[in-house]
Amino acid sequence: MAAIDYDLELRRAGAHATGGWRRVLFLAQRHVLGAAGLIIMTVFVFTAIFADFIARYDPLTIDSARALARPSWAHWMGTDSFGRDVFSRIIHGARISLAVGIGSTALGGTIGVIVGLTSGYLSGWVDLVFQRVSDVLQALPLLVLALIMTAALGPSLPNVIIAIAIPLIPTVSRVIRANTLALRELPFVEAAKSIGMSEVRIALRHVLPNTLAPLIVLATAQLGSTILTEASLSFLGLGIPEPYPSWGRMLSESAAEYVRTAPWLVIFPGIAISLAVFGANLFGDALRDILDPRQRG
Amino acid sequence: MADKSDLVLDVRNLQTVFFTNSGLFRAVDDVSFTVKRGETLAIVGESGCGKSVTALSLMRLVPDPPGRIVGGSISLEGTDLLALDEAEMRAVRGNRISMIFQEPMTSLNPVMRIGDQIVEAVRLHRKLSSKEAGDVAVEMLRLVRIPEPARRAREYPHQLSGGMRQRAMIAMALACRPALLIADEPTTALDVTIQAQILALILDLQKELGTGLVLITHDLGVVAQTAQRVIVMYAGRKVEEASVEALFAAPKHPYTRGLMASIPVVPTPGIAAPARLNEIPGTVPSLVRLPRGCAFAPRCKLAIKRCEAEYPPLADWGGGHLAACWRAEEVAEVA
Amino acid sequence: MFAYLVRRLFLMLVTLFGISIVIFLLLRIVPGNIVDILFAAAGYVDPADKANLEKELGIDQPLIVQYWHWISGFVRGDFGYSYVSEKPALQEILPRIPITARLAGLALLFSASIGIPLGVISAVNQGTRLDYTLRVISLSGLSLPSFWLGLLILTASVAMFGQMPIFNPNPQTWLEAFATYAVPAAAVGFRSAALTMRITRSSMLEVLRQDYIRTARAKGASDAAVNYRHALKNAILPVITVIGIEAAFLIGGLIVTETVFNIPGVARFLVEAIRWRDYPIVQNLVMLIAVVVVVANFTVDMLYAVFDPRIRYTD
Amino acid sequence: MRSVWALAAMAALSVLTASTATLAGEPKQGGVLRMYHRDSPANASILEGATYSVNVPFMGVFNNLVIYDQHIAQNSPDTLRPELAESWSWSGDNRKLTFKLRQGVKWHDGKPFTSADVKCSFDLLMGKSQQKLRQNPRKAWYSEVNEITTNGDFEVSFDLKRPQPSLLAMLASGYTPVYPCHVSPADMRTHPIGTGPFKFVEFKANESIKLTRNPDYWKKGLPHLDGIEYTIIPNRSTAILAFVAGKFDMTFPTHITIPLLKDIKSQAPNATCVVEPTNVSTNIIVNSSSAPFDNIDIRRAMAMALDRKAFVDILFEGQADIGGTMLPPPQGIWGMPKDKLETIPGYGPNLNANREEAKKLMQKAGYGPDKHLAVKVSTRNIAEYRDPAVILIDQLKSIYIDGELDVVETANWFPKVARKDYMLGLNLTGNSVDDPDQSFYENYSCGSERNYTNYCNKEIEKLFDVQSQETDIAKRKPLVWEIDKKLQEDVARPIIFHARAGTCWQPYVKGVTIMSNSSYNGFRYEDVWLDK
Repeated sequence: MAAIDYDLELRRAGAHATGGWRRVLFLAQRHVLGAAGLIIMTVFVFTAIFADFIARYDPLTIDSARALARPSWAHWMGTDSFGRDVFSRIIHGARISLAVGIGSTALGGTIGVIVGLTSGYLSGWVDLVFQRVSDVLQALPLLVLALIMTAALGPSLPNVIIAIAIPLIPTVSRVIRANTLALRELPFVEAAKSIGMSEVRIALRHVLPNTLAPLIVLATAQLGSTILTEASLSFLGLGIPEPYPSWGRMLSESAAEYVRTAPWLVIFPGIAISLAVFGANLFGDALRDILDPRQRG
Repeated sequence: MADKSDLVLDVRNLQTVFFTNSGLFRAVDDVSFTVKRGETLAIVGESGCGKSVTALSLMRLVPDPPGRIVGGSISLEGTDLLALDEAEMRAVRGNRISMIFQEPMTSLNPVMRIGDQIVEAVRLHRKLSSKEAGDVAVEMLRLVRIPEPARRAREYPHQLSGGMRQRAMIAMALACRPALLIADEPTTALDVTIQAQILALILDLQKELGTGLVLITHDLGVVAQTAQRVIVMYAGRKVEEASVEALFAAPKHPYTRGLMASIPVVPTPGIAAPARLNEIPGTVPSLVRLPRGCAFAPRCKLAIKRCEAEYPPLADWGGGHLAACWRAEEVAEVA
Repeated sequence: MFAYLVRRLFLMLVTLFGISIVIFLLLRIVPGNIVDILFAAAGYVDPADKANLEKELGIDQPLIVQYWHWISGFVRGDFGYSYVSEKPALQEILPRIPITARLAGLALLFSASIGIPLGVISAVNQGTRLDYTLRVISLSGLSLPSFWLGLLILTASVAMFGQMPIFNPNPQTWLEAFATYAVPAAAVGFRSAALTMRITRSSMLEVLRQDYIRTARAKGASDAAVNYRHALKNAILPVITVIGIEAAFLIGGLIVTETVFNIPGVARFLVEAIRWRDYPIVQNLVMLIAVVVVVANFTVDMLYAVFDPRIRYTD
Repeated sequence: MRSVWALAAMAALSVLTASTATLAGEPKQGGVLRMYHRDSPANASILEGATYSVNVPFMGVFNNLVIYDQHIAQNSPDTLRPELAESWSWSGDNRKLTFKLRQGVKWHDGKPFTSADVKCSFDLLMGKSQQKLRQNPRKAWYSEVNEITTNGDFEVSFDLKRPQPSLLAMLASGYTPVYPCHVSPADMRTHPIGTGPFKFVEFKANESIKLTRNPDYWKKGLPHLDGIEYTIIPNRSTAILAFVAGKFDMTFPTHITIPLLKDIKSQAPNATCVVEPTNVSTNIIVNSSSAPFDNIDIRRAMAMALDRKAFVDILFEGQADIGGTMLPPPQGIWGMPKDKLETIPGYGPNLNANREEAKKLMQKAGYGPDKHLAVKVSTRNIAEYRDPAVILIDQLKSIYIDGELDVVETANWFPKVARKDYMLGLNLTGNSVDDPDQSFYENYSCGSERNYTNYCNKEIEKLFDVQSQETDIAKRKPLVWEIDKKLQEDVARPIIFHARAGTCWQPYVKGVTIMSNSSYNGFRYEDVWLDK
């Protein structure tokens, strides 16, 4: 029998990292991809928050003398046809993407949780109605729904957030409902009921916290796709209006015309979107592995 | 000791560990035992004592990572299983050594017909046409006393009751007439009425086929009914080994004594005693931070200073009755 | 079984009814109608002309009347006339369906034929470098905006071959037909292939932990036999569900891809119709899509029964 | 009756000489011209359309009474040519315009063309006929026409309320085809029947438009092409890629922006590209009926703050024109000369001085560095509208105005403008013919439907009528300049620039001329041919 390096094997299993930083460090090593995702997300959030300090130019200022400048030391990612600094626009664009991503995920998530909890907890006709409504929402293609919603509401940041959030609701509420249904039968809920806790209190104190893990997993998974949906809407001309530097808008049809004469206009925003979504997805995956033991692989 | 050629299984100093994020987990620690042709060896202990890992170690099915067999030898019909490569081991598994699992509900592939699952087991080790193998499968189902075996063979697991499924599992395990059958709590998940039938079936077939049997259970009643010899495991170690009669007559380890405490009378073989294990005060110690001395000492009424300082060696207390306790001789008296 | 089918059918009808209400109302909430657009194109608004036109098209009637008029027609298969082209809506919609259907079918095929094997490979090699590589590729598939990818593909193909795969409505050869659809299908399919791969992987990992896998190993089955004969067959179920759901989501990807590759399918047509407020087209098309989605979901449930002998609908 | 038969005959001759002159080599017969189309027109009826998306593909289906010479880039009264009319003449008091019609012309469905068809068409346009156009955007063109009378099958007269020499210009526009009496306006929307060189085959919305050669075309030997096929590609980058990849013989006319021209030149160096003014002006519509732009000082300040050159530099790399309402020379016939233009506030060369003055005006109105004026700039959700609006907002920053872009969907744009639910709007005005009557009456006369700002100045209106009746071009021009200058000074609808755009075609495409002062009139394509 080959000699076994117990220390090595144990380190690999994470036995040395039982708490605090060492545990975090270990998890980062264990989930290299997730750690990379977290770093990307952190950079992304950091960029969004400190955009004003990071950006080297005002993202909205037009300068005809500098239109369509190639990437250079002065303009790291070149300038667009208005002479606006692409790097600064991407930095500020992080804000919009983050606002849309977090805003619509939070909005859709919150409503989804309320609907899911109510639906799963009350069951009966409330459940039936909610179920049918979410059937309806899910049978409509997400982008079509968002398209009509933005057309109805008009293109602005809050409206885009709402338009993207609505199709999220059934997705979230289904998960929460399923979890609620399962949790309702569990002994601790029965126990709470037997000592006369009110239904609402049980739902909020006992059921909700226990659905948190799948909710977080779902939310991070959705974060990326909301950013992509916003980009698609902007591409189709219905997202955040000019002059705000939304990444999707930067990539929209008119920018795409410059794909060969000024490829930096197309490449950098595309990379920004892909990277942010990629980061969110990597992080979401790792989070799922850590938080959702059933899925742990 | 019996004639060497009579030995089906000879396990020596088996050590299986798990590398976990809370540390090294010695699931099986220096365990040795033998099984003779046609003999039934029972391994008993509370859950988590390492008996199931022992069984999986015999099959070399300990999931790696995190588990690993790190020491000892497992000799099956004279072949050291631990020295085989994976392909050679596959040729042995299901062929010379088979296993029945605890959960008949989940241990059969839900999307394969019963017959096909047995056919697969047969054809992995015997050069038979699928038709011939199909005949063997039906034959095996008949052997395990499943009515209308030909029809049942075409059914899916969910169409069978729990007892039927366990019979099918047994049919599958015995399809290649293995030298050794490991049954890991084969009746735990079944209705009480079915338990006895399944147990009887296993014993019948064992007799018929001359198979060695390792029966893993926590049910001393089952042990009394079926086994010739018993191993008691605690915290990954073998703490006592004896013939069934000797053990029940006079246990030499306080843990065994504790296990028996719930049983009102010492049962005689052949009489069903549906007794369950009694709760022993305290909990099974963490296998990661085992005390230096006897692992049972914290729960033991007979514990003395020495128990905590020094691990008691397995000593022969007469007639092959092994026990690891400093006060083995006093155990029987302390009721 | 029969009772179950009746119940399912009833629920499907309820869902479709709900969709019809939602789409009908949404369209009326959207400000502006076809008449506004026509006048926008003409650069002026004449209130009298506008009122006449609205009357002619029947959009001056009470909502309930309009709804009844539409839905009763839809049920009878009478889709009315497109406001824009003034041709029968059905005649506008039908010829575009096969185009999108082919594109979607090819994308799904692409997604399944690449996503499932890679997912299995990734799962059985869990934790290895190969697994990591495949996961990164699959995640990037979920991260790249499909219109961006399409644009880059188009640009690259013009730059490298001086050619571009632009839609050819009347392909002469089989190869031409394939070329017409393959590239855009790949651009859409990349995302769903990535999704399929992820689901396959996690489903496989889940299945590989099951007791019956251990049983199969205990029989002496090889890794390949365990992975493919035992695990994959069980793991495929959630994958089917996801492919079924993805078929509905595919529409979104198709809209942008049909735009980038200029494919005259229903997806882009739908967006144009929304832009024109062409109610007969939008309403009927959305309903048709909804019917497809609902039927697809139903089919997936039925497929479950085929693939999983445990499931027999008796509810 | 002052006869112009001779003139008409000369003109007819010059058509021949002009076309032979422009077409190098012997035209080859056959081939299908493949073009892409920038969007899907609402329908195929030119009389109901108001965008060249309809004109370009369907002009070839029809003929006019008269038409601008298709091979002289600058449309002018001198380039009018007979078409379905063999000749025309004005009565002595210039109040009756009589056309002698061509005989033996057949509609695509075989029915003969007669004067009744002409009367039908113009009665339809004037709203006098039984059948109605669903939309009639150019009704105002015929406001001075009393009635149309026929004299036999081949003579038709326009009876005017007052002299209007510009009527001929409007009749020569691509927007003024003659429709058949026997086809309903509804059918003309879906399946147009004309007398032109190409027959309509099919129009699949968002997909394609197909025309085929009219073998019985009354001009013998024409058209050269077997047909024209338009593939509709709304996405400009896809369309250009396809052109570069050789999928199309020609781009959609005047669809290539100046920055993209470089791209095409580098990718397809053999392609012929022509840049011409489109006679589409980008302007600002100002809501002067409510605060803050009811204040003339603020209106003036805004007009003075405009850096027109910056717009032109950014959007056109310098290649666009600055002028008043009328397209500036040399391509424009009626535009003000440069020295006159620069006397208008805001057009002067010294931008800083202008802006200083604008700031003073703003301060007078109560705004300053500490008190900015918040303004919404509404515009349509189309790049051609959005992009200048973004620049406008940036420029207004310099005079204490904080602009916010309000992007409006096409469907909501005109209702919004009509409701006066805007402060500033960025707007594009296309002039289908380079003619003062068309431009002034349509955009600035009281009560005109396209006078979005409801600018109404009775004095100027009188001047409109004066210039309109002037038959001598040399005398008419200064009148037009004076009106134009006044309109700019009133900040009625400040003109920012006149756009230019490019058209490209493969080297083997022959006989295409892009008009230099209109983008609505040059698509008959009867003598376009493919040299391959």
